[in-house]
Amino acid sequence: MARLNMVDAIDQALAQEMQRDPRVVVLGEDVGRDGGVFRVTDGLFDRYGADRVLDTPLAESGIVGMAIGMAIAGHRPVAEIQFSGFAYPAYDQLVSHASRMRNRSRGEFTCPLVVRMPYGGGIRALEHHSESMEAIFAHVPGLKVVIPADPYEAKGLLVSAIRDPDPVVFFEPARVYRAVKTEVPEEPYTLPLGKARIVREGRDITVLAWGAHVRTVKDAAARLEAEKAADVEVIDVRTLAPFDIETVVASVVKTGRAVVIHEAPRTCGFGAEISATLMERAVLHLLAPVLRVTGFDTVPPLAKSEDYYQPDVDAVIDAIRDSLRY
Amino acid sequence: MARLNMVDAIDQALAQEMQRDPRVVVLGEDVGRDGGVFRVTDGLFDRYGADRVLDTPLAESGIVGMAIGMAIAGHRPVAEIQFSGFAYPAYDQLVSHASRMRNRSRGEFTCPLVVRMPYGGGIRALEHHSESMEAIFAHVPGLKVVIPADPYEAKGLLVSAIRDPDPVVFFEPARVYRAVKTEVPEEPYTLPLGKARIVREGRDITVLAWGAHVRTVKDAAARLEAEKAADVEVIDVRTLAPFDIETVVASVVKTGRAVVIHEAPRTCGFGAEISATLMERAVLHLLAPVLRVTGFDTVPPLAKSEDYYQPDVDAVIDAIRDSLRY
Amino acid sequence: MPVRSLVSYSIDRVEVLDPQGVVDEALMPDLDPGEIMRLYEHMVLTRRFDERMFKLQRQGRLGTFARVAGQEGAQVGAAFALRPDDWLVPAFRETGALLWRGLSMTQILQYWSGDERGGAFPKELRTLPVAIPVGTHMLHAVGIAWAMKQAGEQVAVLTFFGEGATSEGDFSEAMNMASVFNVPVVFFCQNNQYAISVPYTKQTASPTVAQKALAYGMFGVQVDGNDVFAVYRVTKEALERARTGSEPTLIEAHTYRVTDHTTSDDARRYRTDEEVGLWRGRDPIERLARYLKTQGSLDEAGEAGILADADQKVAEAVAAFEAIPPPGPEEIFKHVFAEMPPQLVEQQAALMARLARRR
Amino acid sequence: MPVRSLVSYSIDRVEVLDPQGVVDEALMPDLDPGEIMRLYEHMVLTRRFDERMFKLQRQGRLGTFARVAGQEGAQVGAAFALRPDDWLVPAFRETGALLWRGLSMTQILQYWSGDERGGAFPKELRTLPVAIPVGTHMLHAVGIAWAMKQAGEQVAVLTFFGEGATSEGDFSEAMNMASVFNVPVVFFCQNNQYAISVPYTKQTASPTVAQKALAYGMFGVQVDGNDVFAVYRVTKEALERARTGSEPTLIEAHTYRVTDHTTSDDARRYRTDEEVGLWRGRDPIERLARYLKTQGSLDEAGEAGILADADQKVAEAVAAFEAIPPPGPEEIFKHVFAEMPPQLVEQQAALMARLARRR
Ligand SMILES: Cc1ncc(C[n+]2csc(CCOP(=O)(O)OP(=O)(O)O)c2C)c(N)n1
Ligand SMILES: Cc1ncc(C[n+]2csc(CCOP(=O)(O)OP(=O)(O)O)c2C)c(N)n1
Ligand SMILES: [Mg+2]
Ligand SMILES: [Mg+2]
Repeated sequence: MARLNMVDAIDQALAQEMQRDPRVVVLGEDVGRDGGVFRVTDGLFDRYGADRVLDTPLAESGIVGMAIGMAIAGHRPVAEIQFSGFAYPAYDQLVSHASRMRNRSRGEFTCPLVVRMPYGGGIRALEHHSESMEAIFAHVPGLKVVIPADPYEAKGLLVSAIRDPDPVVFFEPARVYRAVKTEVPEEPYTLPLGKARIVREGRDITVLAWGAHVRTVKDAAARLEAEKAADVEVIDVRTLAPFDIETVVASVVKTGRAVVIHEAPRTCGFGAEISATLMERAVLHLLAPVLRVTGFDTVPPLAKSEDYYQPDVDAVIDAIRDSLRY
Repeated sequence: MARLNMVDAIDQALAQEMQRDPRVVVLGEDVGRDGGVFRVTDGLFDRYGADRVLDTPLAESGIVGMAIGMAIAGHRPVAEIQFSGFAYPAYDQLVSHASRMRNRSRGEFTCPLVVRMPYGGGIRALEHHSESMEAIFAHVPGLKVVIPADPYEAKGLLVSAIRDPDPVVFFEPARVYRAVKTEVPEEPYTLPLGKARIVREGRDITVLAWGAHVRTVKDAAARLEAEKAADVEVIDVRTLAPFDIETVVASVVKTGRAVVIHEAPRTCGFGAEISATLMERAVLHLLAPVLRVTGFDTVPPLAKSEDYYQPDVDAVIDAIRDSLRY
Repeated sequence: MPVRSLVSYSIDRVEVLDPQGVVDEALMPDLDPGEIMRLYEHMVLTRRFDERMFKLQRQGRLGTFARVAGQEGAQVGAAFALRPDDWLVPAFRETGALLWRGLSMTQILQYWSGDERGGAFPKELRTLPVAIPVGTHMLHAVGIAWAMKQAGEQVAVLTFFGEGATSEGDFSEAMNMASVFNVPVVFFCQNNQYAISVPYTKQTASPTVAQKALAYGMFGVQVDGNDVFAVYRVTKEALERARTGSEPTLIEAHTYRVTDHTTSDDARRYRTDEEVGLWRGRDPIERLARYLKTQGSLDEAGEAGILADADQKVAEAVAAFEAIPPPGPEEIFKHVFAEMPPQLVEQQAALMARLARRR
Repeated sequence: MPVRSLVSYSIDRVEVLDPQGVVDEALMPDLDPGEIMRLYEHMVLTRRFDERMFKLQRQGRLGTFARVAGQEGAQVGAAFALRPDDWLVPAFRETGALLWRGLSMTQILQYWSGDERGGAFPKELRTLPVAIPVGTHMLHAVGIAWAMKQAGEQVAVLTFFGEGATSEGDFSEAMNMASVFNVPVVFFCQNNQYAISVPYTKQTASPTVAQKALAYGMFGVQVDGNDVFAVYRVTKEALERARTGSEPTLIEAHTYRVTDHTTSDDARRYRTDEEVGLWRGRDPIERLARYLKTQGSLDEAGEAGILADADQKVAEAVAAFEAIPPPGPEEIFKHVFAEMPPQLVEQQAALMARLARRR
C-alpha cells in the first residue's frame, strides 16, 4: 500500500470519484490549470478537462451558489474554497439554500454538494488564512461537517462525502496536508459519516479532538504513556455534524473523564457542545469536569504569535493532569 | 413614566442618541421614508433627514461594509438588517473586518458600529424570517452580542451599544416588538454590556434565557410559584458576548440547578456554552445536570408548524421538573 | 492615438403593443389566435387568483405573500415563452409564472398558508421552489444552466427577480459566471420601480437595469413590461439564443407593482396615489383586451365568461386548499437529511412525547 | 418607435507616454521636473524594496507577501495624485502606494514578517491597513467617502484592487452604493491580467474592466497602467471630480504582474515565458527612464545614484526591522476590544502561567 500525504490522498479520492461517477465535477478558484494553491486538485484538469474541473471567477458565494444549481440538476459538485477564512461570503448560500433545498421542496430537489476547504493554523500564514470556524457550520441544520485527521481518513471520508445525498462541508487541516503520511489503499473506500473513531483505547481519560489536533492528542497520550502517567483514550470526532454522541458518551462513561481540544475560539466552539452533551448524558459518570483546551477568544494571530495561540501537546497534558488530579 | 412597546423604545433610543451625538447615523433597507418594515425607525427620517437616515440599496454586505467605513471615519453608524435571516451576506464584513479593524491596526482604526436586527420566531412569518442564529456571532472574537428582553432593556442596552467603542450585534426579538409594554424613562439611560440581569430571585433552580424567552421563563416561574412547586431564579443573559460568567456561576452555585432556554437549533447553540461553562466552574455545586430546552436541529418551520418548534412554558416547566426530580 | 475609444454600446427598448391596443406588425411575435387567447386567459386567472389570495390573507386564512397585480404582462409573457423542458427559477412574486408552469393553485395556497408541504414543487415541472432571500437564486439558475449545457440538452433556464435584487452581490456574481461559462440562462428582471419602499433611483444610479449586462459582456435589453407581446418576443428570442448558442441575456421588463409590496406593507407611506394611478392606466391585461377587441376576438360576453371561468377555478382551488388537514409535527423533521441522524430521531421522539403528555 | 435606443456609451483608453519614452504633449499632466524625478525615484525605490523583500522571504526572514514588480507605474502614479488629507484604502499588493503615503519600510517589513504590531498604520496617514479578503475593502472606502462628504471635507478616497476582485459581489455593492450616494471615491483597478492563475478572460467576459462602471451609471475609463503619466493624469482628474463634485469613478489600469502571484506561487504552471517576456519589455520604470533621458534629466550616473540611494534606504530599513524584538504573548489580547472583558483577562493570565511553567 502506498504511503501518501493528505494532499495526495484527497487528490486521489477526487480523481477516482470523477472516474467512477461522471456527475462529479470540481470547481473553485485556481483548481484547474494550477491544480489548486495547495495542489490538492493537481492533475485533474489534464485528466478530465475544463468541463469537469472548472476554474471559476473569484467569487465564493458564486462558487457555492452555482454548485447548488449543479447539484439540483443532478451533478455532484465538489467546490473548493481556497481557505476557510474566505468561506464567509458563501455562508449565506450554504445556510439559506444548500442546507434547506431538500426541506423546502420536501425532497423534490436535493443538494448533494461537497464544499472542501483548508482550515486551521500552524502554517505561518497571512491574516484570514488560519481560521477554524467549524462551529458556525455545525450549528446549521441540514449541513454535515466532516474533518479528517490524516490521509487515510481524508480519502475515505471524502469519498463518503461525495456520495452522500446531502451537503457536506469538508474541512482539511492545512497543517496536516504535507506533514504526515499514512498508508492509503489505492482502491476507493468509504468511511462512515456520523461516526467518531477511537484512535487509541485507554482507561483513564477520554480526550477528544479533530483535524490537526488528533495528532497533538496522540502525542500527548504517547508521552503520558511513556511516563506511565495515564492511559488515555483518544477519540477523533471526525464528523461534528451529525455528532456521534453514542461513541463519545460510551467512552466517557468508561473513563469518567474528558478533555476536548480545538483551536477555534473557546466561546461557542464545538467543545462547548461536547461538554454540554456529556453534562446531559454522562454527568453521573464524571470523576472530573469536562475540560476544554482551545484557541483564545481573540483574532487568530499572525505568524509570529501563532505558537502562543495554538493548543499544543503541553497544554493538552496540563489539562489531562488537571482532570486526573481533580 | 410612559409605557412603551419595544418598537417605540428603540425608536426613542435612536432619536435621542441622534440628537445627542451628531455622529450617529442610521442606515438600512427601508429605514428612511418607510420607517422600517417594523416601524422601528419611524419618524427619524422626517426629523433628521436623508443625511442621517439612509435608505440603502438592497445589499446587506454593502450596508455593513459601508457602515464599517463610516465608523472608521469617526461616525457611529447604526445599521439595520431587515431580518436576521438576511444577515448572512453581511457575515463576512462583520467577521473579517468589523470585528478585527481594531486588532489589525493595533487600535489606530476602530469600528464603533451597531448592527440591529429583528430575530426569532413566533410571528408566523415566511421562510428565513424566524432565524435565531445568535451563536454564530457570539463565536466571533471582537464582536459583542446583545439581546434585550423587553422595552426597558432595549432602550438602555441600545444606548450602551451605540456608545460602545466596539462593534455590537443587537438582536431584537420580533415577537416581543409589540407584544409587551414596560415603563421606559423618557431620559436616555444606559444598561451595562457584559452583565446578566437577575429578573427574579429564587432558591431552587436557575433558569437562563434571553430575548423573547425571558418572558417564557418568567411565566413558567410564576406558574411554579403559584403551584408552590419551585422557587425559580430567572436570569436574562442579556449579553451573550461578553458573557457574564460571574453572575451566572454565582446563581447556580446558590441554587445547584440550571436550565437554559433558547429557540436556536440545539447543536452548538449558546446553551452549550453556558452548560460547558457551568461544567467547568460549578460542577461540584450541581445537584442535577444543566438541561437545555431549545429549538430542534431542523430548519425553523413555516407558520403552521411553528408552535411545535418554539420552546414554550410547558417545555420549560417539564425541564425544571426534570431537574428538580433528578 | 492617445485617447481612443475601446468599445461602444447602446441599450434598446422594445415595444410591440401600444397603449391603445395596436401592434407593430413588423415586431409582432408569431402567436396564433388560440395562443393569444390562452395568454389572455392566463393573465386574467393570475389577476383573479391574486385578488382572491389577498382577501384570504385579510381574513387570516393565508399568511403574508407578495402580490402580482400589474406585473401579469411581464411575468406571464415571459413564462409563456418557456418550453416544458426548460427550467424556471423564481423569486417570490411569480404566482402567474408558477401557475403557467403547471403548479396547482391549491399547492400555491398551501405554501403561502405556512404549510411546509406546499413547497413540494414536483421536480418534473423543472421549477424551483420560492426563494425568499433576495438575489440569491440566480446563481442556482446559472448552475442548472451549466448542467443542462453539459448534458447536451437544448434547454434554457429562465430566472425572475426584481430590480432591488440587482443591488445584491450575488446578482453580479451570477451574471459574471453566466457569461464567463457561457451558459443558457435568461435573467429576467421585473423592474417594478420599487423594492418595498425604495424607488428605482435610490436603488441604482444606472439609467436602465438592462445596461448592467454590459459589465459582464452580456447582451441586455429593456422591454415594456406591460406589453405582453414585446415581453414574449424578447424572452423567446433570448431563450432561443440560450438553447442554441448557450448565450445568456439580461432582460429588463419595465413595469410597476400597483399594490403594496406584500400584505404586510402599506405603500401609501412612500408613494403617491397619482403615481399609482398613472400606472393603473397602463394595465397590461386591459391593453391586451383592447387588442383582442379590435381584432374581434373578444367581446363583453367573452370577457365575462373568461372572468367567470377564472373565478370558478379559483373557488375550486380554495375549497380544496381549505380541506387540507394541518401538517403533523413530524413534518419538521422529515426532510432535513435523506436519512435522519440519531439526534433528530431523538428530538422528534421528545416532541411527540411532550405533545402526548399534553393531550 | 417600437425598438429604440435608450442610452449609448463608449469606453476610452488614455495613453500619454509611449513605449519609446515620447509623450503626447496635449495630454501630458502638469508635473514639474522635480515632481517627475520624485516619481521616478519612488518607482525605483518600490522596485528595489520589492526585490529585497523577495530575497528576505526566500531566506525565511519574511513571510508570504505579494510583489509589486511591473505595476509600479499604475500604483505609484495613482498614489502620487493623492493629497495628504485624501484617504487610501489598499488591498494587499500596494507596497509602493503605502510607501508613498509615508508608511516606513521597516513597518511594512514588520507587518509581512507576521508581527501584529506592523499593522498599526498611523491614523494620521489616512491609510487603512492591508485587506487580505479580496474585494471586501472597497465598501470601506465608500463609507469613508460618505463620511468625508458629510463632514464637508473636500477630500477623496482612493481604493486599489485587482481585476479578480471585480468578480466578488462586494465590488458590485460598493460600486452601486458609491454612485447611489454619490460619494467622493475613486475605484482604481490594477488589471494585471491574472488572479493567481486565472487569466482575465476566465475572470470576466467583459472586454474591459472600465465598462463595469456602466452598470452603476458611473464614469469608467481605461488607462495604460505602465504609463505613469497617463495613470497620474486620469487619477488626478478623477480625484478632483470626487473632491469637488462628489462623483465616483472607476479607473482600469491595464498592466501586468511580471512575478509570481505571491511568494507561495509558481506562475510557470499557468503562463508562458513568452507572455511574461512581452510584458517585461513594457516595463514602466524603463519607459519613464527613457523619457527622462531624452529630456536630458537623467544619465547613467544619475540612474546609478538613484539606485544606490534606494538600496541604501532599503538596507537601513532591513537593519531596523531585524532589530525589532519579537512580539510578546500579550499582543494577541491587547486590541480585541477597547476594554478587555473578564474572559480575555483570564485567558491571557492562563497563557502567561503556562509559559511561565515551561520556562
Ligand atoms: C437578502 C434579503 N434582504 C432583504 C429581504 C427583505 N425583502 C423582501 S422583498 C424585498 C424587496 C425586493 O425588491 P425587488 O428585488 O425589486 O423585488 P420586488 O419585491 O419589487 O418584486 C426586501 C427588501 C429579503 N427577502 N432578502
Ligand atoms: C475572498 C478571498 N478569496 C480568495 C482569496 C485568495 N486570493 C488572494 S489574492 C487572490 C487573487 C486576487 O486577484 P486580483 O484581484 O486580480 O489581484 P492581484 O493578486 O492580481 O493583485 C486570491 C484568489 C482571498 N484572499 N480572498
Ligand atoms: Mg422591485
Ligand atoms: Mg489581478
